[in-house]
Amino acid sequence: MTIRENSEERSARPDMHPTLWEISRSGARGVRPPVVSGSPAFGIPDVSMRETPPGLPELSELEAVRHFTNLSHLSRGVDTHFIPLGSCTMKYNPKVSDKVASLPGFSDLHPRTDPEGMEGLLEAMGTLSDLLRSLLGMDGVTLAPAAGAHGELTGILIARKYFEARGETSRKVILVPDSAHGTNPASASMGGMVVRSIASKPSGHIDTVALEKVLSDETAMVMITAPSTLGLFEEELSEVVRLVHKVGALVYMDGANMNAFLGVLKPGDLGFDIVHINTHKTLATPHGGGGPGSGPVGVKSHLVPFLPTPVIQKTDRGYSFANPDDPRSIGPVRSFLGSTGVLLRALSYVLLLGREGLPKVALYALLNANYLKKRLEGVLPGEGPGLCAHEFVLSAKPLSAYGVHAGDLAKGLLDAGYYAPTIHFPLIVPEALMIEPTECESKSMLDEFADDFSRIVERASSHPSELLAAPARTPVSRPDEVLAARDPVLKDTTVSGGQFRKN
Amino acid sequence: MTIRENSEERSARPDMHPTLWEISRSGARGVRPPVVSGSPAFGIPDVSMRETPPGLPELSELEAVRHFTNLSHLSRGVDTHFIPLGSCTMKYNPKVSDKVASLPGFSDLHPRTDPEGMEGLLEAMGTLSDLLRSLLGMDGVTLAPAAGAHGELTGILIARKYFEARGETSRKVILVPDSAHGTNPASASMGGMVVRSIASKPSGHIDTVALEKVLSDETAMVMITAPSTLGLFEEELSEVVRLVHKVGALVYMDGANMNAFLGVLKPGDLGFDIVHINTHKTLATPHGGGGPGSGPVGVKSHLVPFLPTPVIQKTDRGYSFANPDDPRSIGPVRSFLGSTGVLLRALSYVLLLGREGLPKVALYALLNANYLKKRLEGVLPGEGPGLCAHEFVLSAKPLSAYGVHAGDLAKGLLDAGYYAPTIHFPLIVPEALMIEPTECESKSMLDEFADDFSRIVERASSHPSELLAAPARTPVSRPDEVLAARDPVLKDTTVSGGQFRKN
Amino acid sequence: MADFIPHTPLETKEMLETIGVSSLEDLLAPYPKEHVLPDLSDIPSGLTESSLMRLMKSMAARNRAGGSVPIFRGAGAYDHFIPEAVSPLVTRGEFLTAYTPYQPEVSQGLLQVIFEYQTAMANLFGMDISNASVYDGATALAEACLVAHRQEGRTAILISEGVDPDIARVVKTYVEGVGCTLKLIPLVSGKTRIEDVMSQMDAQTACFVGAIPTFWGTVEDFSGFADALHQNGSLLILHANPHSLAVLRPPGSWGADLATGEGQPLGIPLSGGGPYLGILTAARAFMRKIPGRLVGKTVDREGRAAYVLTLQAREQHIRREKANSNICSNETLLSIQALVTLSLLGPAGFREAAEGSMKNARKLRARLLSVPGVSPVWEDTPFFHEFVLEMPMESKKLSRLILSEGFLSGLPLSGYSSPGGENRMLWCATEMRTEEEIENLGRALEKVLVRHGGNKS
Amino acid sequence: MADFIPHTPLETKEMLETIGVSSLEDLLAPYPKEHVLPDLSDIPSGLTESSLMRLMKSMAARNRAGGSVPIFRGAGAYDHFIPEAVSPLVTRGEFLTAYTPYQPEVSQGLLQVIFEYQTAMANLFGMDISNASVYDGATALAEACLVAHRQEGRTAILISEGVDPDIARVVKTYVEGVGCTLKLIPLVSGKTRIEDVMSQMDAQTACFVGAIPTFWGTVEDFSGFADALHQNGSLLILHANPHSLAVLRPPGSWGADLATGEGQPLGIPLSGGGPYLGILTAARAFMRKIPGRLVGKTVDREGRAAYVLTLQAREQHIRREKANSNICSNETLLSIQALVTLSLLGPAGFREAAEGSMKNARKLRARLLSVPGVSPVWEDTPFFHEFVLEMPMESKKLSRLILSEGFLSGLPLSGYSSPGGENRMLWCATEMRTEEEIENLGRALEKVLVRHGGNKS
Ligand SMILES: Cc1ncc(COP(=O)(O)O)c(C=O)c1O
Ligand SMILES: Cc1ncc(COP(=O)(O)O)c(C=O)c1O
Repeated sequence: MTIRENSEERSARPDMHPTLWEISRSGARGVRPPVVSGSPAFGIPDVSMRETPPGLPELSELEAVRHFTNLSHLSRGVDTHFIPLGSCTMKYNPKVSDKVASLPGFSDLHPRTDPEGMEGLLEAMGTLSDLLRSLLGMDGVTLAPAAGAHGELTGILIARKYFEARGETSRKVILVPDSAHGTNPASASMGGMVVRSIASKPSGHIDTVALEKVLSDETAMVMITAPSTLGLFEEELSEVVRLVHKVGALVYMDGANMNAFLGVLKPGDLGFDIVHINTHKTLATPHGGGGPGSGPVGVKSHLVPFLPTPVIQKTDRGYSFANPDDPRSIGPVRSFLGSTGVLLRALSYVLLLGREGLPKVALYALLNANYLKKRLEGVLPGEGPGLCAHEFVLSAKPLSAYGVHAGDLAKGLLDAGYYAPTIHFPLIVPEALMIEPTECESKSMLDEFADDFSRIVERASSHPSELLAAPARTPVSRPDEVLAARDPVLKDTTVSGGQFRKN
Repeated sequence: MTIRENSEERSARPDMHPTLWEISRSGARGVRPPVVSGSPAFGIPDVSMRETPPGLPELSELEAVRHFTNLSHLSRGVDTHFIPLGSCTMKYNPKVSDKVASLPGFSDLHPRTDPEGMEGLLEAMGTLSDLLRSLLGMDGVTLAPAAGAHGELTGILIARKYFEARGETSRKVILVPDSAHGTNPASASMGGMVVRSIASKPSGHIDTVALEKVLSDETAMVMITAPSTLGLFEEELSEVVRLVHKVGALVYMDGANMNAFLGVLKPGDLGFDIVHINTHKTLATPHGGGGPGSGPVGVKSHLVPFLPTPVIQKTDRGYSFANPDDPRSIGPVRSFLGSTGVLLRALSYVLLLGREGLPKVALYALLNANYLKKRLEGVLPGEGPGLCAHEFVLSAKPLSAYGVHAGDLAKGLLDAGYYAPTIHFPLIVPEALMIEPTECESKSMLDEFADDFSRIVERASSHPSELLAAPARTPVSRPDEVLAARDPVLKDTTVSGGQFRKN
Repeated sequence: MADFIPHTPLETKEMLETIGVSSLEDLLAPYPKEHVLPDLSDIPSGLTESSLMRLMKSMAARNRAGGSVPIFRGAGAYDHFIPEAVSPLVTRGEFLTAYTPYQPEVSQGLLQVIFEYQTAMANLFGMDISNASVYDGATALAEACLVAHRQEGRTAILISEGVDPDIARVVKTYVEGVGCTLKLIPLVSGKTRIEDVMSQMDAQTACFVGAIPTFWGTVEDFSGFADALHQNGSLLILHANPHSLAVLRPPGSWGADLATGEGQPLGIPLSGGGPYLGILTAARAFMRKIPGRLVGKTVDREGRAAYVLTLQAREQHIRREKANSNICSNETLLSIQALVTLSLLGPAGFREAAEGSMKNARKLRARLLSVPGVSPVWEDTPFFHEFVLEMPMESKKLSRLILSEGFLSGLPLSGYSSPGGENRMLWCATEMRTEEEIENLGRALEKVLVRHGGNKS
Repeated sequence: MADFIPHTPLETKEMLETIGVSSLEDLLAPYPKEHVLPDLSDIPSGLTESSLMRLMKSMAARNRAGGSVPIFRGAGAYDHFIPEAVSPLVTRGEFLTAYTPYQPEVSQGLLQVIFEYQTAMANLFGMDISNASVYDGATALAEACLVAHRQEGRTAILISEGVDPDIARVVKTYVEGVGCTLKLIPLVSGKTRIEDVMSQMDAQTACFVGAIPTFWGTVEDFSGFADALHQNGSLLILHANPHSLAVLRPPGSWGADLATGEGQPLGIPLSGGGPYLGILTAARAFMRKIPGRLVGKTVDREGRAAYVLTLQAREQHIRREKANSNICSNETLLSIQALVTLSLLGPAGFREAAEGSMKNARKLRARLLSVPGVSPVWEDTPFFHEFVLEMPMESKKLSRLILSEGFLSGLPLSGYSSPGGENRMLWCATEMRTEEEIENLGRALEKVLVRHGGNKS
């Protein structure tokens, strides 16, 4: 891209940015908390009191501000760079949503306030539930899950409880396509279920013939990512759903890729029984460098009683909490109502777009993905010949001949001023590069990216060593991950915390 | 300094960061304003309507956010670097003060609200006036001036009006030491006064003998920077004041360096008649890359009637506006009450520090300056042998032999991860480097700076070409200022604004 | 009225041409025709920024939040001091809009900050290591119990009544799935007795879970617990309020194997319940067994120190159904927020805040006990900054009445089993409360009791 | 309670030793002993952050500001839409805490942004160049008049009554110092007549100043003004509300030599009056004569494009008493704020906002005129988004009464000479007002008039 690469600099010196503990100076003071008068005789026996200070850094306010400001320069976000990370939907996060979440009344609301004192929050959350119910085409929604994987676990537990309630306790098998995200099988086993992987066809689609063979009365659920992690819509989805339902099992949609459907296709209409949506992808809540997220789950009517507590219900006097002790519920999956600060952002996004804007999200996400796919198709082989959905997967396999791998291309792209695509996922594609531009990037940006990408692939064959030396313009290059894992250094030991574990 | 230099990068490519107009795409839309229904028939004759759009860039919201976020990385502030700019007092700007200024009730208050609707603001501004009166040791204060220079102009006009009221209309001469900041003489001539420069002694102090010679009944005022721009306290200040007052003239204190006095010395006690203070220096309001500032002016009782309007007065029912039509006033020097958003920050700072914290500011500012002076004294010759105040001046003169100038040292410091000291000021010191560490920098930072500074000076003699090539680690190096001034390019012409000046 | 789509009509046209379709709708071809472009009439029309702000401000104004009512409630979420510098730093776009730092070269800042967070939490909890966060305190504890369960497949989790019952319910949701059961160890005078733990311990005991301080505010003495448990091959898990660890003995020092906590008190706004921060720390022996991200320090290929995500082989994207957990996105931004807060406060400020909370809680308790009809539940049991009192009125009703006087009272404990109870309330005061607020609350309580009776003592 | 001093006691000691003094107070030796360490007992004790916030929030709450009262007042400061993205960008520490960009190598970002601001202002005003800002609109106009005066030393400044009288007073303060006088050109039906200007013009006429729109909201036709003035060797200066230039003919297009404006309407909060933004633009002929910073584009020594402060020879730090102005610190951050706002809105959004203001102003006018006793001052004079009405009550009293109903009314014009007047008000509606607010204001006015009488029409 043509913006001058400015946010990072290859240091001329080998020293790292010092840690907080390295700049800590014993006795230095930062911000003072409120002063409270009174005696420090608290009546707590010595045995239960801390003996040594907790090993926190001692800094002036300015030192702390500088530390974090300068470190921020060493990270790329959507606000600074194009992040074509497939399956991550790194779209623009509206600043107005941040503002909404920080409004007094929301940000300083105690989660255990009596219901009459949180009418505004209940209305906000109730409204979001209603909107999501409609967009997902489902009958009930829980806002509790804190992320996509948490939503999956919630869905698994709902399915489990559902079958228990029906007395079908032997349904313990969850089928997961081999192209699925790792959270799918992991969530299933966390929920105490048995995971079976189902192989995809070479096209990346589910093999319905093979599927039918493994479906049985032990099958509790089939988890399907739609569009698939290859960015493809299951060509035989309705057949898959029919087959699964035929054996009495449920169909779960991993909705992490819901950006491709937003406003143009409702998972409920496709026959899914359960679906989760990642607000930190599709609904533009910021990803925060790894969270917080939020993973609301929608279910069809037969599963509504099993939703986790607390449940918000609409009454003639507005929204309120439903009875928290319904024994059919799977119980709470986290503390309190949900990540309301995230959910308020999601609500803001949906309200801003409205019925006119929401379908445009999917349409332009498809436009951008298909355009970029077209531009890159001749450069590296892609998965799936026709139209893709919101993302597409290329394989860097042809470059193996030059000793260049998907990861090397990724590093080249870092040097060119981008974040990298998702690499080595889905696992079923060798040397996978998964590219998701989202609807928020302009044609100019996509053109620049395509040009840079093509140039890098070309250099990969003409001057492979150049790419193997990438990234050359970043503060560090290819940290040694093996060393990191061999004898892990997981904390700074400049200053010890004192009073550590004794045995 | 040991922090890894990370905020800028020498680009591998010669292209600039594109301007807003270079990334503008015709038809692109950003944020939408409120929708207002109604007819666009406004009844304004065509001749008074704009014909062509105003030539603003067309971008998506994300493009704008990225543009400014990435450009911010190309600027150093107190939040990222040590800025030892002499006479600029680049101390930490408390974040809490920003928050105060942005509180609803202040930030959304219309400046022409009826007085009964701005009691809170009046109290805040009245309180600040009182506090400044005390800290300055003066009898009256105006908060109106928008910067230090504006305060100076205000002071000049007050002096002028004062002498007019006394019938001494021939007092038109303002005496300004040759070490003064350029704003002093410029303000005097903007106020319609005649400026005479007075030479300093080689020690940098005012030559009282020479002064006495030029003082006359034409002298209106003498402007003195205290501490002087050399960081020195006038050794004969009381004598100077006595001499000036003897001829019936006034003494003005340029209080830009008030950080050296804060809480430990009141200008009023020293005999000054008028003083301005730069809140964007001494009172920790952020400098904003070149403003906004604020330059309250304090005066002794005989000058109070001449203060600019509006004036806040204390009554038994709180603070209110005084009669705006007092004919003795010099009139308003700007619109409305003052830069209240800046003044609220200044008030916050004073209230946070209080009577305990305020004197510490000056004491530690002196400590830091004297410590650093001591550490650098052997490296380059300094002005003034003994204790300095809040800053000190070194001369790079000895390096001229190697073809190295003050500006080259400055560039070397940029490479080392600092902002540069003030150079070539005061004009009376050849190859001046004026260093002001402020009280906010830690001993570790000063030590690192001293080490780096010494190293650079050493290299200046051992390897001068190295320094002449500096800065080598910044995005650009030594832009051609002569070229810039020869045929100035003062705007981007990628997209013309249309409908330009016709004749 | 907003869609954040940058395309001009001309660009859209050109792109469609390149793709070889004639309209945006043509891109929906792979989707089932009968379902595409569904009716969205139940979704309102899009709003502009300013109308959204109006709407959301009006909703926010219908909450009785800290800005308008002094908060005397804790019970897992606390109104602590948050330095104003925290928000401008944490909301910097580079942190806020980054993804999980998969590419270390362009994420060194984020990685270092997480590494520093891990250090701060390990130090604070007195444990060897910390992960990079999980969802919240409750799920942190649940995950820790799952680690204990996975050790040898033991299925019994002993959990003190001192643990927040709501958190215990979340643990139950999590562990029941894999066949574990929770056994409650009762509190006696606000304390868990080691003999009660030992009498419940058997070969199926995976772990015992205690709390610092307890949900009811009391401070326990866990001396001997670790030894007793370890002799049985069971683990000690302590769930701690990190704010209390400024002054209270940390889990590591009690010999805990795993220690968890809710990070909200470390500079995270109350925000109606989230997003919060799940803290998960452990002895080094559990390094490869705990869930969640871990950042490690290493060197790059030119020998420069560098940070990376490490021990990923534990995680779902590699181990899939055999992973330590399904967690993927966690709460990084909140961990940054906690770190920034602690860095700004430093150990001294942090301790002062905790002591301020304790002082205020004692003032609050004395003031409330001066109100006729209010009585203590325990006399001498040591407590941190929360305590249970017997009130002279049904607690939910009392809470509503006090709220209408403009205060968020202690948590009504009706519906909670002992030490909860119909007329009991769990009161809290943090360092943010002032003497004036405490006095005004006292008066409001007196007024309410006089006006509405209450079952006099 | 805060001092932002990082020193530990040990460090202070070491530093004092290095300096060779034994205490901090010793450093005050050069100061006159009798005055050092004065009594500060009239300064209160320092506050902590949280007590400061409490105090300042309570002060803020005593203002009747936009968040609590819909604003129908303009008169130089306007309640316009500010996109939420503006604040997080402008308050980034790199911009907020930077100094004037003296060192271009480490200020390219700031310099480019200022260069872009200059471009946007030049384009918006239709002028060749813009400086980097002056203090506010009033001082911008004053400085422009001084430029005109310096041209040939002429001392008469003709100023239309259409210019805000308060701004004219600031101009007077500025220009009287150098011996100039202001001559008012009256408005007739809200317009300045060219014949009135010509009849006042003589060899001492430095310039004529007109307003777009006028203070009274009217839109003028300046055809022929530039020619007439230029023939007399005088300059045309137009002072414009930049928001209006989204739709109104810009100063450059009327042939203005210099054009100024108050930048507040471009995304700068009302903030009780400042900091605001003085816009100063000019024809290229005045490039070396205008005051203030200028950023220019050049190349660095390796040929890379680069930005620098340029034409500094005009400025006080070089020319001292012969400088074009004394201005040094200006309003850079506000200029960034205006640029960011305009970039986010784009030309279309900017125009929509202006048209929204005009639509609302017309709705407001109609609603107010429907109230018995309210009458227009001019019938057909074209106006932008402000207008004068004759109200049936003394305007200051009426304003207070309406404020107590929860609205900031039009500006009371009692005390202003015509078109001001005792019962007159200058009303304004921006795009931020809603139909509901306009209707509610109308009702409040009716209620107030019924209750308090007012001199019926
Ligand atoms: C397809 C898919 N499923 C599930 C997840 C898990 O979501 P989360 O990270 O919010 O737990 C992701 C996230 O990367 C994903 O891409
Ligand atoms: C000594 C001195 N006087 C006056 C000024 C002018 O202040 P301002 O820039 O606020 O107009 C400065 C600022 O640099 C200064 O250093």
